[in-house]
Amino acid sequence: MATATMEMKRTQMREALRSALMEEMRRDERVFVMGQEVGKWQGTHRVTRGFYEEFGPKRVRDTPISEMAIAGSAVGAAMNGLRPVAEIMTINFAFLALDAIINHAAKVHYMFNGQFTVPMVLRVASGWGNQATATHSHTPEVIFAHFPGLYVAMPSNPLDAYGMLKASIRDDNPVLFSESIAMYSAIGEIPADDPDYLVPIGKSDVKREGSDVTIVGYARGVNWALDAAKELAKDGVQAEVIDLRWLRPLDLEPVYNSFKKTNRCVIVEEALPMFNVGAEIAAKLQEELFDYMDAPIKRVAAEDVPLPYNATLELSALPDKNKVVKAVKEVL
Amino acid sequence: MATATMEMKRTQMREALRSALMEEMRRDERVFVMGQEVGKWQGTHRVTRGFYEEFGPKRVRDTPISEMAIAGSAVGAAMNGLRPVAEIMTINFAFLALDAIINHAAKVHYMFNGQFTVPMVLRVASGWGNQATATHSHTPEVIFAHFPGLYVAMPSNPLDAYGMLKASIRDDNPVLFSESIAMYSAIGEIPADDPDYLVPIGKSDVKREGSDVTIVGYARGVNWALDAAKELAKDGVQAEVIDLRWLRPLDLEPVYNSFKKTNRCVIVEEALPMFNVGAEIAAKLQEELFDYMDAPIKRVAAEDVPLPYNATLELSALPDKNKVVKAVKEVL
Amino acid sequence: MALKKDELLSMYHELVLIRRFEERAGELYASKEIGGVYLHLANGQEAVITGAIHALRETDHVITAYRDHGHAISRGVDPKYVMAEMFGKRTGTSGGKGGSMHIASKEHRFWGGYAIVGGHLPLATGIAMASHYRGDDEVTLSYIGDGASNNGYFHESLNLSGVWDLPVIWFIENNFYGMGTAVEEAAGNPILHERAQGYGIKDMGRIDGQDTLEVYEVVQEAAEYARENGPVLIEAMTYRYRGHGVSDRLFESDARADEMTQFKERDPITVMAEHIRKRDYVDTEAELKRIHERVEEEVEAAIKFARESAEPYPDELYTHVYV
Amino acid sequence: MALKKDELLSMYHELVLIRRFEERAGELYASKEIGGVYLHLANGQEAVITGAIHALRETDHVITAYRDHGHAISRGVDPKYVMAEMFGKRTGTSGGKGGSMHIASKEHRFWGGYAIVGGHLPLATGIAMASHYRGDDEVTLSYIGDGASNNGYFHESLNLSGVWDLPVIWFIENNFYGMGTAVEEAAGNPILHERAQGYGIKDMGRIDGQDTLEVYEVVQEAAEYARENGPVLIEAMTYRYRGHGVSDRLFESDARADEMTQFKERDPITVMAEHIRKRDYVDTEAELKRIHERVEEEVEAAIKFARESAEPYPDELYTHVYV
Ligand SMILES: Cc1ncc(C[n+]2csc(CCOP(=O)(O)OP(=O)(O)O)c2C)c(N)n1
Ligand SMILES: Cc1ncc(C[n+]2csc(CCOP(=O)(O)OP(=O)(O)O)c2C)c(N)n1
Ligand SMILES: [Mg+2]
Ligand SMILES: [Mg+2]
Repeated sequence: MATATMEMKRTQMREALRSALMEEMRRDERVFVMGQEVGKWQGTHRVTRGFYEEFGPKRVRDTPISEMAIAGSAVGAAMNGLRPVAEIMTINFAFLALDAIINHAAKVHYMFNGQFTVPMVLRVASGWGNQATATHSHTPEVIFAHFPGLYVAMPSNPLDAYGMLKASIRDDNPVLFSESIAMYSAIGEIPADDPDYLVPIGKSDVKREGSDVTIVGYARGVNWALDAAKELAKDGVQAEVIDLRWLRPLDLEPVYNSFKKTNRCVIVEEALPMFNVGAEIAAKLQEELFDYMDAPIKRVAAEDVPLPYNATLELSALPDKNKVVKAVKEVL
Repeated sequence: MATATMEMKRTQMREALRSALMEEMRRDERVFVMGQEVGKWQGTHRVTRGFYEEFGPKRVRDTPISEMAIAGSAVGAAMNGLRPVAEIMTINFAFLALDAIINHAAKVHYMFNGQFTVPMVLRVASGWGNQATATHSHTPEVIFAHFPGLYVAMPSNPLDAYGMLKASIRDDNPVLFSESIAMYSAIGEIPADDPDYLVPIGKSDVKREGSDVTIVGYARGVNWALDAAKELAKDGVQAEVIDLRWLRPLDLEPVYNSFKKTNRCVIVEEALPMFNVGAEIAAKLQEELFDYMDAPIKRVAAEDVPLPYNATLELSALPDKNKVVKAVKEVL
Repeated sequence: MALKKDELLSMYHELVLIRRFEERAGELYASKEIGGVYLHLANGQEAVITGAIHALRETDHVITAYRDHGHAISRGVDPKYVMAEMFGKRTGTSGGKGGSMHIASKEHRFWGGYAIVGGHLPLATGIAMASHYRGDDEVTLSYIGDGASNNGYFHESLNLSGVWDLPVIWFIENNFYGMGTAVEEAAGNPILHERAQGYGIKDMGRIDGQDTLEVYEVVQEAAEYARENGPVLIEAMTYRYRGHGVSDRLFESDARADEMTQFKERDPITVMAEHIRKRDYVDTEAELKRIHERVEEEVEAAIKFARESAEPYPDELYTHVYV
Repeated sequence: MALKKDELLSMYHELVLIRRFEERAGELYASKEIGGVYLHLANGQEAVITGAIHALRETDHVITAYRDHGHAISRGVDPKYVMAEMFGKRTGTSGGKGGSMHIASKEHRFWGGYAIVGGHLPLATGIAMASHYRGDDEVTLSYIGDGASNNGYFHESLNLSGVWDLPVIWFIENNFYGMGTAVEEAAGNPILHERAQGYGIKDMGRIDGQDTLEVYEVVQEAAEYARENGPVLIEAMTYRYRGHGVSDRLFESDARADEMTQFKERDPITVMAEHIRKRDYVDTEAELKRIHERVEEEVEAAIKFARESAEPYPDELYTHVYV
């Protein structure tokens, strides 16, 4: 955790990720990156800017447009002693790697009774909101989180991104590490000089305290939640905002603790509205804390459509602060 | 619907599917099957037994082990006027076709503003319980159902299988048609002579009436639910059993109607326990019918592990009648 | 079969039209009239579009990736509908829902641009399979990026077409790069047409993708072959003058600058003009000039149409999810 | 470098051991001591296992698909642990969790059997990449089914190994069929090794997969090449005597029966015995006989071990999901 005394520096999310990855590569010779355009091109999202120059082609490996082989060869390299940080340019293309991720990355450790470990991180850029259209606009992490054997990370700010990526690289389990495209330029603070700053795997986080309603989010959802909380505060409603940070392991303790206090909950996420993360949380809450429920739990998510190109149509399908405020008002 | 006067014949689920498919191929020249071992080998699960002999290699097309191309070329053939019924041998291998299914089958109609339609059915054998081990034991339909543009069918008995497959073939939307491997030999009745018997797309079905508790299931889950209901009846508990039949379109009306009466619900499914179908149903129920809830809604599903080979371990991870009975007793 | 004058001029017109259409689109993207994160221009690659598509019949089929404006125009789609799509308007080819990467026109048998690299290749196999199934005398022309040729879709789709002897022309647009990655860094063997052999597909080798007429002739031969016998593979060498997408910088290096100079000397429009000049028509220069003028008007008319067209209705968000 | 007598006899022993081990496994499946839906036997294909694996060093790596018992045994895993795995016992190579399709032994650098067709191919690329990265002088031998060669994984994995010049031996076990589908119905070009060229991989052609010594020699050469230069592809022609899985019927046809007869005449065990007999050792017949006797004992001991081993503890359901 960032303590009050720690010296901090302001930075963009992409730079926080870049620092985390760069420091881990300096620390551990076994860590390397691979993926499309990660090297000479400096990374599609500039997260690996300067890596090729510093670490050279051995540790910064450009690949063909071969998602199955990127994910699958990362599994093999991890089994054989390296610690790959593989990049799939956007999570949409990770559909092509689903088998390698679910049947191999997530299962090799179990299937062979612990003989092999798969210490790999698969970085993916995720989300939508800039007319990227239907095939390029998914936030589908829930389908990966459905399966045991994999961790799924979804940071909502530079500090968490920094500590979560480091923790993921140092962990011996495979991690799908999802980075919100819309938030790459988000500003925040990270430790100026603490290369061992880690966010514990599977710990969600209270991002704002409040006693009237619990708003649960992850990644971009957290920002909509915080914006909504500010708005609600004007009306005297104090929302507690909880950032899941990891979809696996899913840590609902802070959500339960909050709900015991607020008895009301809204979940907000960028994903599609059916069979999403919010469904699991609502199902769990009503099961575990039935007696604390003062109102139905509401979900705010995208509309149930493929995403269109037209900007106005597209935005109308995206969750936002106002939709969160509205949902909160319905449960108050 | 099967009416009381209709003449019926007893048959296995695989034969019901076989009859449906065969009749549709006889009816419509544009319908053809493609997939691994569907032809000369007579179908891995014998659903296409005799097809190669009756329809020949033009309409019964064996393919290489190329799941991406099977799904993707079915999309192309459907766009260009045919009505492919493509088979992916088991749903586990459909992970390799996820991109073709989600980014193309499900989106082409939307993305091009309705210019193209994709009247294809992708048949997949699903589920586990016979030591097929981790990579071959998924019931992951929920991840496909997450995405709009696709229908997802999961029959629980021969009659529904018959009518649902016909309806899927005749519909102009892409359908992922999931057949439970464990139920291929299940016995039931289908119309002896009604080739136009259809189960409406997106209609769930009350499989047993009762007023004490609602048990919701799909595919194999329905059978565990019905078995549990019988057991519960011995103790005087009358369970209403609802078969979703389709995960998309998801029809919750009968569930809501039942819940208004019973005020208690258990959902049972073969899938993994997190981010599953039950989560969506529980989330919807508490949201729509909060005032009717007399107890938390419970879910019964598989354990949160990859499936092991050892038979005893494997069975211990599978839902069964007893687990359903236990869950019902907890909510009564 | 030598091309007639009007055919040559019409090809020339099309090359210039596609060039200007896309140059203007780039400007409109810069000025934010065209939105979004993706706009992929084919400046420099017009010959592989025009040459190949003109070699087809109206009943044939065309499919490609996201760099698709020119293909639509070549196939006969009025540029104004393409421009309107990029503006996200109701009048666009996809009603404003598809955007630049998803231009299609069913009536022109142009099955669209597709944004998942390699994702359209099995669709091409399926489209050709349907023609074959019906016994129609149609071929499917499927473009393939050099980068796309390293994707699993390529392997499975080409192989299946070989197994089923389908009437497909697999046409690799080798523009030397997939984003910033050079062909030889992405393919174990950078001579991509040599992959044909592994699939039992007729290998038609490498051709000059800057010369519209060479492309035209080879694709004509390919179409004849494919109609009768099954799939062929062609690798056309070409070059894109701009970044991968308009918002991407060009990858800078001396080697790259040399390549660019070399290819610009053989610009598709220049090469085509030379072909026409060689014919010694009386009024060549005037005709060519008129074409350039006409193109300016056409492109501006398309922009005007796009600008003045209406946005989709809000509830169109929900239409066409299902039939 | 001619093999010594004890090496030849040890190979012979291994061929017989794998054969008998699997024959007995088939019987135990029939009598339901081995459970489940999947048991894939390699009867008839032993030469491609023993010949190739013996050509490697202890520090080299081996990976294959689900037809994997022989590969584990050849790599030095005690058959009793393999048998115990098929019985689903705690003492099995995967503690009873993996089953027949997922035999592996890290200490023997046998990375396992894998049940998703083609799924292990990128793992092989990655394993080889790690050796290469460290500068270790190790090669990875990756088996590939003929059927698997039509999957996208094949394309992407072989190509990537070509791009990165990795020390991999890609070894196609062409047994003429994937389940019931003949190679020529699944591959546009049924001569599978010709795909090497498309990836810039050294093509070592087709070899006789019934002759352990031929396989041995070619793989030795391949290993030497791969260690220095990068990937090679070999296509070994072999045949399986049984159904795809033991519960599958054999696909019946006259052509099939002819193939079978032809291949049984060149059974790996017979061919190896002939090699040994040609050497004119004094006591050949007695030695071979002793080997067969020893194998019977070894296999029965393995079965006894498996039978008497304990089941996994119930809570092992939950171990090793995560580290
Ligand atoms: C499966 C997939 N992976 C990655 C991308 C990102 N991407 C878009 S275009 C492109 C390069 C494609 O290169 P090439 O096939 O040569 O076509 P070109 O852009 O040169 O026309 C990449 C990597 C994608 N859209 N789809
Ligand atoms: C991706 C995938 N598709 C289909 C299957 C089903 N399947 C298992 S083995 C097999 C045939 C493989 O044939 P080949 O590669 O020739 O290996 P062989 O069995 O002959 O050793 C098939 C289709 C699978 N396991 N994985
Ligand atoms: Mg290119
Ligand atoms: Mg085979």
